[in-house]
Amino acid sequence: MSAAKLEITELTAGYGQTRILEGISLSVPAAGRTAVLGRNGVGKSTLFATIAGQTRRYGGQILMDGQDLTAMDGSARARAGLGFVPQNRAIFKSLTVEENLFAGLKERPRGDIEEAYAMFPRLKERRRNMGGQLSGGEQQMLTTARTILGRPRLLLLDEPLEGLAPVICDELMAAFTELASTGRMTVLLVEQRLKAAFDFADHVVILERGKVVWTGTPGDLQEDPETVNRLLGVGH
Amino acid sequence: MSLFEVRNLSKKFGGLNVTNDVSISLNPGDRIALIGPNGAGKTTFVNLVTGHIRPDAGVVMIAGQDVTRLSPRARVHAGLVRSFQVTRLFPEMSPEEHVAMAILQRMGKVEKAFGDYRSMPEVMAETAEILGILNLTPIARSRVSGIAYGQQRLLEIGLAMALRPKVLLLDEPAAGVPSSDTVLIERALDRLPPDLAVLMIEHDMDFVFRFAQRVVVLAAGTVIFDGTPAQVAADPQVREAYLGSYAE
Amino acid sequence: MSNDAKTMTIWQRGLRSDLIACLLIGLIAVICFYAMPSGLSLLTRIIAIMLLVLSIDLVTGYGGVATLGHAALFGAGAYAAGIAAAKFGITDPLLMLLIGTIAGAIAGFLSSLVILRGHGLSQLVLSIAVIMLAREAANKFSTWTGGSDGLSGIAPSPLLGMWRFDLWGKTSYWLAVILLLVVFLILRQIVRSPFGMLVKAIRQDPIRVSAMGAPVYWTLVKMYVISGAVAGLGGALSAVATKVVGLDALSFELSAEAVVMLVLGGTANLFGAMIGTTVFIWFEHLVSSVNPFHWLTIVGVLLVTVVLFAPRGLTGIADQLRDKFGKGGAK
Amino acid sequence: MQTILSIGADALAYGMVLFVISIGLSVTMGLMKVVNLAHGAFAMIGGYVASYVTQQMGLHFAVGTVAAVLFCVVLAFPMERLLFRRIYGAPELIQVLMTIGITFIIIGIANWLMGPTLKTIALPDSLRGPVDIGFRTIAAHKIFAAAVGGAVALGLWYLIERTSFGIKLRASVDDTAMAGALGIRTKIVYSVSFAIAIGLAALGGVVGAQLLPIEPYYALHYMVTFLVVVSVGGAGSIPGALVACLLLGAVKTTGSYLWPEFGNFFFYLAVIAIVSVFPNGLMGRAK
Amino acid sequence: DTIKVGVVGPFSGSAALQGRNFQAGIEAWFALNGKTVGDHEIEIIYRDLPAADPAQSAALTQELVVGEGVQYLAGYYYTPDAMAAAPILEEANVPMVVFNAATSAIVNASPYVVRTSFTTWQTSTPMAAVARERGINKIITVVSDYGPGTDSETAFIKAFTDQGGEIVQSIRMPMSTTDFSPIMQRIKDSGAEAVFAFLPAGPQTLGFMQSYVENGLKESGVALLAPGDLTQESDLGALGPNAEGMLTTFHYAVSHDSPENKAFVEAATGWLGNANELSFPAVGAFDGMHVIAHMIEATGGEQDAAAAVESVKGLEWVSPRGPVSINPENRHITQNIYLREVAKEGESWINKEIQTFENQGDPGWVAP
Ligand SMILES: Nc1ncnc2c1ncn2[C@@H]1O[C@H](COP(=O)(O)OP(=O)(O)OP(=O)(O)O)[C@@H](O)[C@H]1O
Ligand SMILES: Nc1ncnc2c1ncn2[C@@H]1O[C@H](COP(=O)(O)OP(=O)(O)OP(=O)(O)O)[C@@H](O)[C@H]1O
Ligand SMILES: [Mg+2]
Ligand SMILES: [Mg+2]
Repeated sequence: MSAAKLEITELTAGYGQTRILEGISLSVPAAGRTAVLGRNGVGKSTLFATIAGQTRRYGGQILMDGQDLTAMDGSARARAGLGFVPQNRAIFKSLTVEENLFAGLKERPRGDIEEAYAMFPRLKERRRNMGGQLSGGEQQMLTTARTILGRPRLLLLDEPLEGLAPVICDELMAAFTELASTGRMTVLLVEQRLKAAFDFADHVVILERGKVVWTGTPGDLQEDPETVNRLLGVGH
Repeated sequence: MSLFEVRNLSKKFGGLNVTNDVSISLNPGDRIALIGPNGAGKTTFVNLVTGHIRPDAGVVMIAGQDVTRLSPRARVHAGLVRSFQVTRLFPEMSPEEHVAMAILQRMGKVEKAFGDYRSMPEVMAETAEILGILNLTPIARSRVSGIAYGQQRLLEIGLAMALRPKVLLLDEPAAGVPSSDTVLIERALDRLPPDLAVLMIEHDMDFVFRFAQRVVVLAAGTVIFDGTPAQVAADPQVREAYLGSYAE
Repeated sequence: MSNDAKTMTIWQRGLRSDLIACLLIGLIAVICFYAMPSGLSLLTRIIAIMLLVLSIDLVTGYGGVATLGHAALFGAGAYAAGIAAAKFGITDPLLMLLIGTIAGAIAGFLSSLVILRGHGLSQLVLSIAVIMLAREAANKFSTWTGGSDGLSGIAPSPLLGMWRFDLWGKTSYWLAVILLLVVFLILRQIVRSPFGMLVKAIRQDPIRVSAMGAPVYWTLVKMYVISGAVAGLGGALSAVATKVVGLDALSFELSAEAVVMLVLGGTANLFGAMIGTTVFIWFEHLVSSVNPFHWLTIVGVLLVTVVLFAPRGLTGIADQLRDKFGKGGAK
Repeated sequence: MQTILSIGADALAYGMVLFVISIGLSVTMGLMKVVNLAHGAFAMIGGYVASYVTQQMGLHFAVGTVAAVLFCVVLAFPMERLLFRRIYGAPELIQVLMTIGITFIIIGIANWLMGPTLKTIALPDSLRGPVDIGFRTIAAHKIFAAAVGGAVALGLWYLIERTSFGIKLRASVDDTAMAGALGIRTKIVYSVSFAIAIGLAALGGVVGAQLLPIEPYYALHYMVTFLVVVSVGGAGSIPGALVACLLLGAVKTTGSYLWPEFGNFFFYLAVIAIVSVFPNGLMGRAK
Repeated sequence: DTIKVGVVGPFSGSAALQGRNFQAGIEAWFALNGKTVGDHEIEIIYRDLPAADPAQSAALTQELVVGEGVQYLAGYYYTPDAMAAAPILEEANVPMVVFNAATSAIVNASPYVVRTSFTTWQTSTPMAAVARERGINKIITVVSDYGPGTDSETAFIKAFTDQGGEIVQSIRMPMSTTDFSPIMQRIKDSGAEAVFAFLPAGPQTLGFMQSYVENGLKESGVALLAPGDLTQESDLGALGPNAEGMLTTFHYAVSHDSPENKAFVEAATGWLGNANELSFPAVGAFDGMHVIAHMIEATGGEQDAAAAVESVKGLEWVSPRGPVSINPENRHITQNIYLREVAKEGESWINKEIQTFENQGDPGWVAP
């Protein structure tokens, strides 16, 4: 199982009658680490949800390793190797932690959930608890672990650090970097903590009002405080 | 006498000691941060204090009044208000309605069966002011279900402000709010009356260190540290259990 | 202050739109009166049921309480008015209506104490238990209620001493129309008021409401009492107009049908309740007089069609059209 | 003593029959979160098929039962595709509207095709006679129903709690979009679960037909009973439904022996008492 | 000219079969007598009232009178429905012929009510004599807990105790009972020699009969006595062998042996299309049409309810059920009540008449 290449062309999408994405094109090479940044409400989550097949798409194409995803429903995309960790975590509240993890296993044997426990020992302690009873941060760990268990070739992470203690954030970002740099996954990340995003990514995309307005490397961006300020609104 | 005092609060879930003999007290004007590893029991502590969960042992006092046996609602009347870690708003209502309702509640008019809040100038003026502080005026009349998550978080703060509490408990108010907008939250917190005591749970350490005069660290249900931000940052135990590379 | 002037117009605008709605309803009532002079009895019945459906809208549409037992409040009003007339000789129709309203409110209070103990499904079941117990009791106390044979011997005296309740049902009809208008105006006020807003908020998230310090349980109890008064009035109207009260007034079937009418029309805007009731009963009447033998199937098809093509009820269609043609705006 | 044992046996038999008929509803309502008021209508269809096969075609009861279940399962797929799929996740009242509509239609069709009279299912001789259970005799078909109930309870519990299909089902219901995003084929999971629920309804209709006779209004007559037992047990919980059926069966049976004139008073009082103490049902799934 | 007759009955809903029988009775009457009386043509206007619902009944009745201009009202399956319509009659100047509703007091609700069916008192009372003749001393009564059930219980207890019998227990069971085992256990424990039961015609009877047999009561010789509602012909196919030998008293059996009945059954089943669906409401409707026709003739087609009702007081004719007449005092039908036994004839089950109680009035009627 190896990382997949993502190519998006002229993607427009939204909810019901409301258009949010206004023609997005971007491409991520296999094993790439791309951070998608932008202010509140610019459509970062909508972009991920659209790639995962959960919004209404009006036009445009999404290719994963050359395979057109748009004709598939969310479940088929996942089976084709897409992994999605949504911003709202989407824990199965009435399933136990362990069952939540089973649900992410795809066709792998049940014993493999030990991988998740190795990543987050905290989850092992709570494994008989209902998902809905977990603390905010534990839920965040669970949703990430659950998706990674399915061994996606392309992983979409929507604010995976939200609510996590700083020490865990470090470990987690290190793990993501490891997954990408060993060529197992391509990772797209949305993150509010710019430092973490810059440390992780080899490429940055900035959205504004549903459009890509800037692309480049983290290095470029850090050297351009004016752009950072204008597009990401840091440091007023 | 402190404004708000928790003594020897304890709670178990099954075999798990989520809150273990915790005592904390707040004076008027305090700005305190409660931090700690995930699952340390911070949210549970708030739930115990606000009465959403019953403690196994311990006492909660507000302004000298023992509220341990009171309903969540009665505690709000005693001056204790909270926000939620995961936003809990009314999806079909607008930000304006949210804030107006909180104001009406504070004024004791929320059960009036006649009239319309929009014809009450004092309510409208205060609503407009609060929404203004939070930059929510442009979307004052949209349905909450369609506004971005960050704005919902701001509205959570707005609701708390409208209730004019004596003690305010904020559970991760900045989670999901981009750094650009944390400023708005800080601005809103700055505008709170100076004699109000605030206890905030937060994992964003930049924010914590800018905000707090005092930091309490909770781990596995127990208070392991209580001191100034500088002391916390220097404490090796806290660094290992919680701060990680941040302390560098 | 200009702010003042602006808010006054908001309030006035609300009242004005209500009055326009009332005029419209009144106009429709006049048209119906001349268009179907023979159907006045049916129209009166529609209005009585409409009051029941409106009252369900208050607790279900606005308050989010799941109930399949609301006919208990309607039946309480009907039996109270009927018993007052048949057993105590209180035959003044307005007095009977008042008695029915009070009885409905009391029944609303009592049943809310039971029903509000549950949530969702269990609430539904509690409400069913309430209606079943009420019916069982009415059947048991047949010396008062006439049991399954129905309570007859209700002879209301002329309205205000002037208008007899005659064969053509004109008196009942106009009485019903006036009651409906009055109830509608009052309810519009209530649902727009802070109290109404609070009830809507409770439906969406009761825990949040209590965290704001507002009462959840007692607010709903109050709404139930108001709702009970409206349903009780409907029941009493039915007793006055038809002069008989049967156990069906206390049935699960009536409760369920009324809920179906509400959902058909659309919840939480009062118009849905009125439109749903009219359409359902009128449709049922139409189909069953064209084909009394297979109308149930056709009504079933209607319900399924509505869910498939207008999932927010008939009033939802209007909203959808408005959305489509982009007059969206606030709300 | 004799009497107590005897009532106990009746209560057990009655409770188990209730269980067999309503357990399918517990699956749709508790697991799939669809308030399916048409459940009884499917039970009735099962009953009609079995009646037709055993009476008109003169085949064995076993054939009739299998035919009934198969017929309903086959019917379930298109119905799920065309109708029920539209109401997954819809507000409960919308589901009520749709499923009552479906019930009306099925009743109309049953009335038209099968006529308004009662239909019976021919039992094999082995199920017909009374069986001596020591202190009294009891109808063989009741014992059979109880046995079927036990088997169904076990099988279903295993399926839902222990197999990966069960986990997938519960995950899909909890959050369909997320389950899809994890690669679960939610549509298929839903269709299959729905078909299982409908198959169980048909089985219940056939097995319970001796107590709840098959006629066109079956679906409406027993709608309330089904709803009540499922909710009292805690929708979606197999052991809960079992306990609720046995408990309510006992209340009803004892009530109608000791104080029949109070009718359903005790039954509904018990319902209120239980639900007040356990607002999620006896063994409801945590929310 | 055309004379309109409004018929209110359950044409859909769980009692739809009874509504169909109303229709079958009417159609049979037309088939045998034509649709005209003199030069007046009769037109029937049906209104569906699926369940007991007095408010709806009043609305439908009013609409029939005012909107459709009917000169006669007929039908009414349930008592409250008839009661709700009765207050309208005088003002509307319309007579009402009740085809079924069986509570004694209905005729008192208006002087314009005539009834061609039966009352529960009328069909239940003779059973007491039957029981006494068979040497039964101790009886337990078991009835459905609603109006007709309690009527039946009171009627039987009165007659049976008057004749020296003893009632050991009286049980009223809820309408919604489905499991009758506990009731049967009660019967067993009571030590009664026989059970007198009343259940409305319909699905419940099946479970009741089955429990009766399965709990060994039939075997142990505890006789089951009931008015004929329990064994209406359309249910007999399902009740089958369980009911064999059971005794019921009733005003009509489809198997009644007379030329009038043969003609009636043939016409009615011809319309129904299925001989198994014919049941007692059809004969109430058939005779109701006879009464209405007579009224039309007597008034010359004029709308005069008083004259119409007056004209049928004391009217005698031979109905498919046997000789009948209208009691001038209470406008209720006087008729034979038959003791019948459930028996198999050829392939089908019938109620076989074995004894006749002639010219029975309504013992439950009390002058207002
Ligand atoms: N379910 C929805 N229905 C309608 N509109 C929505 C929905 N979800 C989001 N939106 C709207 O889409 C826009 C983009 O939202 P999105 O969640 O993609 O932003 P984001 O960039 O992820 O913001 P954040 O940083 O707050 O997560 C916002 O204006 C929001 O109001
Ligand atoms: N109802 C419950 N039943 C069992 N365990 C629970 C329950 N609620 C919370 N817990 C457990 O208690 C622990 C403390 O949870 P709490 O939500 O208080 O943590 P927290 O400190 O707020 O963490 P975070 O920073 O991740 O939000 C967690 O391990 C959680 O799994
Ligand atoms: Mg987002
Ligand atoms: Mg927390």
